[in-house]
Amino acid sequence: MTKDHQDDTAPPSDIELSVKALESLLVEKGLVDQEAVDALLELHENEIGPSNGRRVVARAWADGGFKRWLLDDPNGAIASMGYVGSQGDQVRVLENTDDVHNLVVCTLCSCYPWPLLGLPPVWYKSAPYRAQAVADPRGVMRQFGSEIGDNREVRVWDSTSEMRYLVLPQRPPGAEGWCEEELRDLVTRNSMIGVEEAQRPATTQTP
Amino acid sequence: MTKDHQDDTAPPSDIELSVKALESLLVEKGLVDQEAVDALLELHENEIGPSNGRRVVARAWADGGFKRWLLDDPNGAIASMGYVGSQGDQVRVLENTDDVHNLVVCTLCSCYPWPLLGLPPVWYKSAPYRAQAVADPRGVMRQFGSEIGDNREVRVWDSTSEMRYLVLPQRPPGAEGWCEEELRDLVTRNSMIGVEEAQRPATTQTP
Amino acid sequence: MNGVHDLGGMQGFGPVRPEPESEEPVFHEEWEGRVYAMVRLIGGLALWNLDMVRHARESLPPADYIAYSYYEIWFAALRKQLVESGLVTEDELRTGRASSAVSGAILERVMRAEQVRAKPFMTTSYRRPAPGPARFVPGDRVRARNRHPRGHTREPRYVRGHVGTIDAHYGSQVFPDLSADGVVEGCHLYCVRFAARALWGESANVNSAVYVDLWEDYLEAAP
Amino acid sequence: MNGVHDLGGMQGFGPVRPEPESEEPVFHEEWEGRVYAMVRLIGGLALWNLDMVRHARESLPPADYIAYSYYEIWFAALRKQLVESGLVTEDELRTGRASSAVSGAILERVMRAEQVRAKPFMTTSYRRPAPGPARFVPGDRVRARNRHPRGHTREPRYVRGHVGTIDAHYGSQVFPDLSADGVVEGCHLYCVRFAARALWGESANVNSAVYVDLWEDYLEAAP
Repeated sequence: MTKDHQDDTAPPSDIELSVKALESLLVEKGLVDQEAVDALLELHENEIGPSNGRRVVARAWADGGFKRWLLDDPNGAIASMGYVGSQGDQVRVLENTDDVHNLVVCTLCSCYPWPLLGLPPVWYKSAPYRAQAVADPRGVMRQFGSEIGDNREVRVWDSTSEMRYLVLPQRPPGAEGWCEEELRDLVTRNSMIGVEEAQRPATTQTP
Repeated sequence: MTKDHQDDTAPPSDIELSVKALESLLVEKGLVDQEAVDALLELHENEIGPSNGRRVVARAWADGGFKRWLLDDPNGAIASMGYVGSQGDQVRVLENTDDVHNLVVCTLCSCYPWPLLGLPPVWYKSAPYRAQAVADPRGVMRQFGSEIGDNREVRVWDSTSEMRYLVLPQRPPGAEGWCEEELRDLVTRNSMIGVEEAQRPATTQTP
Repeated sequence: MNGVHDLGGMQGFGPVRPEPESEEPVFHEEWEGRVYAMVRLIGGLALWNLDMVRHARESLPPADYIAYSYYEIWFAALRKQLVESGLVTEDELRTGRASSAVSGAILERVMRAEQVRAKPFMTTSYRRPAPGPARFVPGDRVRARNRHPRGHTREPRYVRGHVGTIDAHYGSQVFPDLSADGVVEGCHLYCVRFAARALWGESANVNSAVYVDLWEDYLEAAP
Repeated sequence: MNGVHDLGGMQGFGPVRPEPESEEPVFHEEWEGRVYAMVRLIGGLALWNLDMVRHARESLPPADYIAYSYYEIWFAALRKQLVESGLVTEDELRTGRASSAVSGAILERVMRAEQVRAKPFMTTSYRRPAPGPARFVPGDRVRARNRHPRGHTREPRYVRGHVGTIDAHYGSQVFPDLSADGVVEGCHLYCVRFAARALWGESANVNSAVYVDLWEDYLEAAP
């Protein structure tokens, strides 16, 4: 599933040929605009991604008022930062605390808050994660190097509807006095899915 | 799954080569006796099969005393005809009546009363049958051309243990006065699994 | 449908294999991006809805669904939907050459680069008027009904028959079971909390819970 | 384990495709017969039991289990068991040439043609002494426990959590969940009748029932 990019000199695979053939056909029939394809891919390569989510989390860490707004009215708070759209029109933010850790999965397909996090990683869409996350979340997190003690409740959120879930990780210790922009670097995509905690300052570049 | 026999001139498939290679290896290591392989296959091609089950059913149809014995003490009654062995050491016979129709499946693998019916047919071991039989037995039977009215209870027996199930189909009308040997021709393997009723005299060769 | 896509609680698929987050590309192969873009742009024609797309994917042959990578599933379902909707003929798929015309009404909806740039995501809302008052309020005990519909459903097998507690009422959303057949109706949507032990038995961690979004038609009051 | 082998109630696998009974050969390909014979003869060495064989098959990679034909599953599991038991090395499998010796104790048990002809089936009995008195009698209402063991089990997913009635007590048989790990112990075995509607909900035919053989450890008393 996660093969490396092919050597440029290697012959194209069957699926590559089939995909190219279908794209040509759809363009020829006028159903797909080649420029729109390129524009969409360009957006995903360069602009869309977890950075929107990172900004939301960092602001909540930095600003207690925004955090309360985000938890009480996530759609309003997120829209105030300019992020809306596909499958993100209804978002619920799940706050990690000393007592509760949250983890998001979509057992039936791959639902995910695209406007905030971009496209989901391969492992999130894979059978092993979808199968195990609801039955053994602590076991799944161990595969990411995360250990959640038995005294902390683990809540798994199965995205079966058009509601989209974003985990608000705990602000790590050691970043006291950091500003919002600095805090963003501690917010990993994985911590907003819930398979990891946010990074600690020691493990990232000093801002 | 049910490919035709390969053309004798066609090159062997990968699986054919792999199987041949393993057989040679096991013979070379002394773990498998080539003559024992041939003997076992010869038995299956020529001697083992549903004829034992047919004889048991036909005798039950012809002889009310044997039928009662078969239902009350199936292992004793069947052993009296000389059939015992693998996965057949505990057999339960399920009598079809005007009120009850029985159907056998193994949802988890392919358990089947080998000594009475031989090896199971491909469809019995296939995912579609294993998936549907317990949830929609009437729908499964329709795929065999059998229609069971809603006023008749359908009992599905899932062979999850080493107990083995044999359906005793109803003796069809139109065979009054037939002797045991003649009756055997009306007993199909499928009727002893329960996906069909026994044949009616009109649809088989007149004995 | 009780399909192989309904993976919650399944075992034997091996470990999760995360790539380091910093090294993961948006698409691992160029063709994956092209498939993604085609699915998004053809989806923008609004000839089918999201539940129809999901059902097209989950009703691929089970051996294909399990063996295919993620975008292979998307690609196979797209081809199926293109043919079933009549947008593309089997013959065109085989030859790769267009031999039938598309209606002007559809061509008018084809998405252009500037539209994509302005709105990179669809902004479809799934809220719909409720058919009546909500039956449940947060705190109510409910049982996920033991249903086994042949068509599309968003009630995973692992919750069926089990008792949980209403955590939240999300208002009324499109009911997916009907939506996949083209009937778009609202139904009350709840988030239901299940204790892990209610779902998985005594061996589950006592301090875990699973929250699942379930429509009112999936639920019944529990004592 | 909750594996793809646990097929009861699954949907999307398409219709049953029966061959006419009179036309069906014992084996459709010669290699299928050879696989069958190897599995039977190697099985006769008694290095593993039936539950171990079943578990070896059901724990194949799910994509393989679903894509493989029946005897391909047998073949893949046999190769796995030969290597895991040490009877054959990975190297021998790859080269096809023997490079390690088999112990005399095992070679003494190799099945010969005359033994096969005399006893074409294994006559292993699965009865074992009961660990105690039976908890249930015919007519008792029981619930199939909601268990999700990672290892081998013969309690299909579709009965878990549901209430049925004891139809028969079959005595004490080898308990498969332990047997697959090599621990052979007896456990009371019952045949339990479930109304189709208890298992499949309101849409099931009211005049159908499913009988499942369940060990006492799979059951709890139901009110």
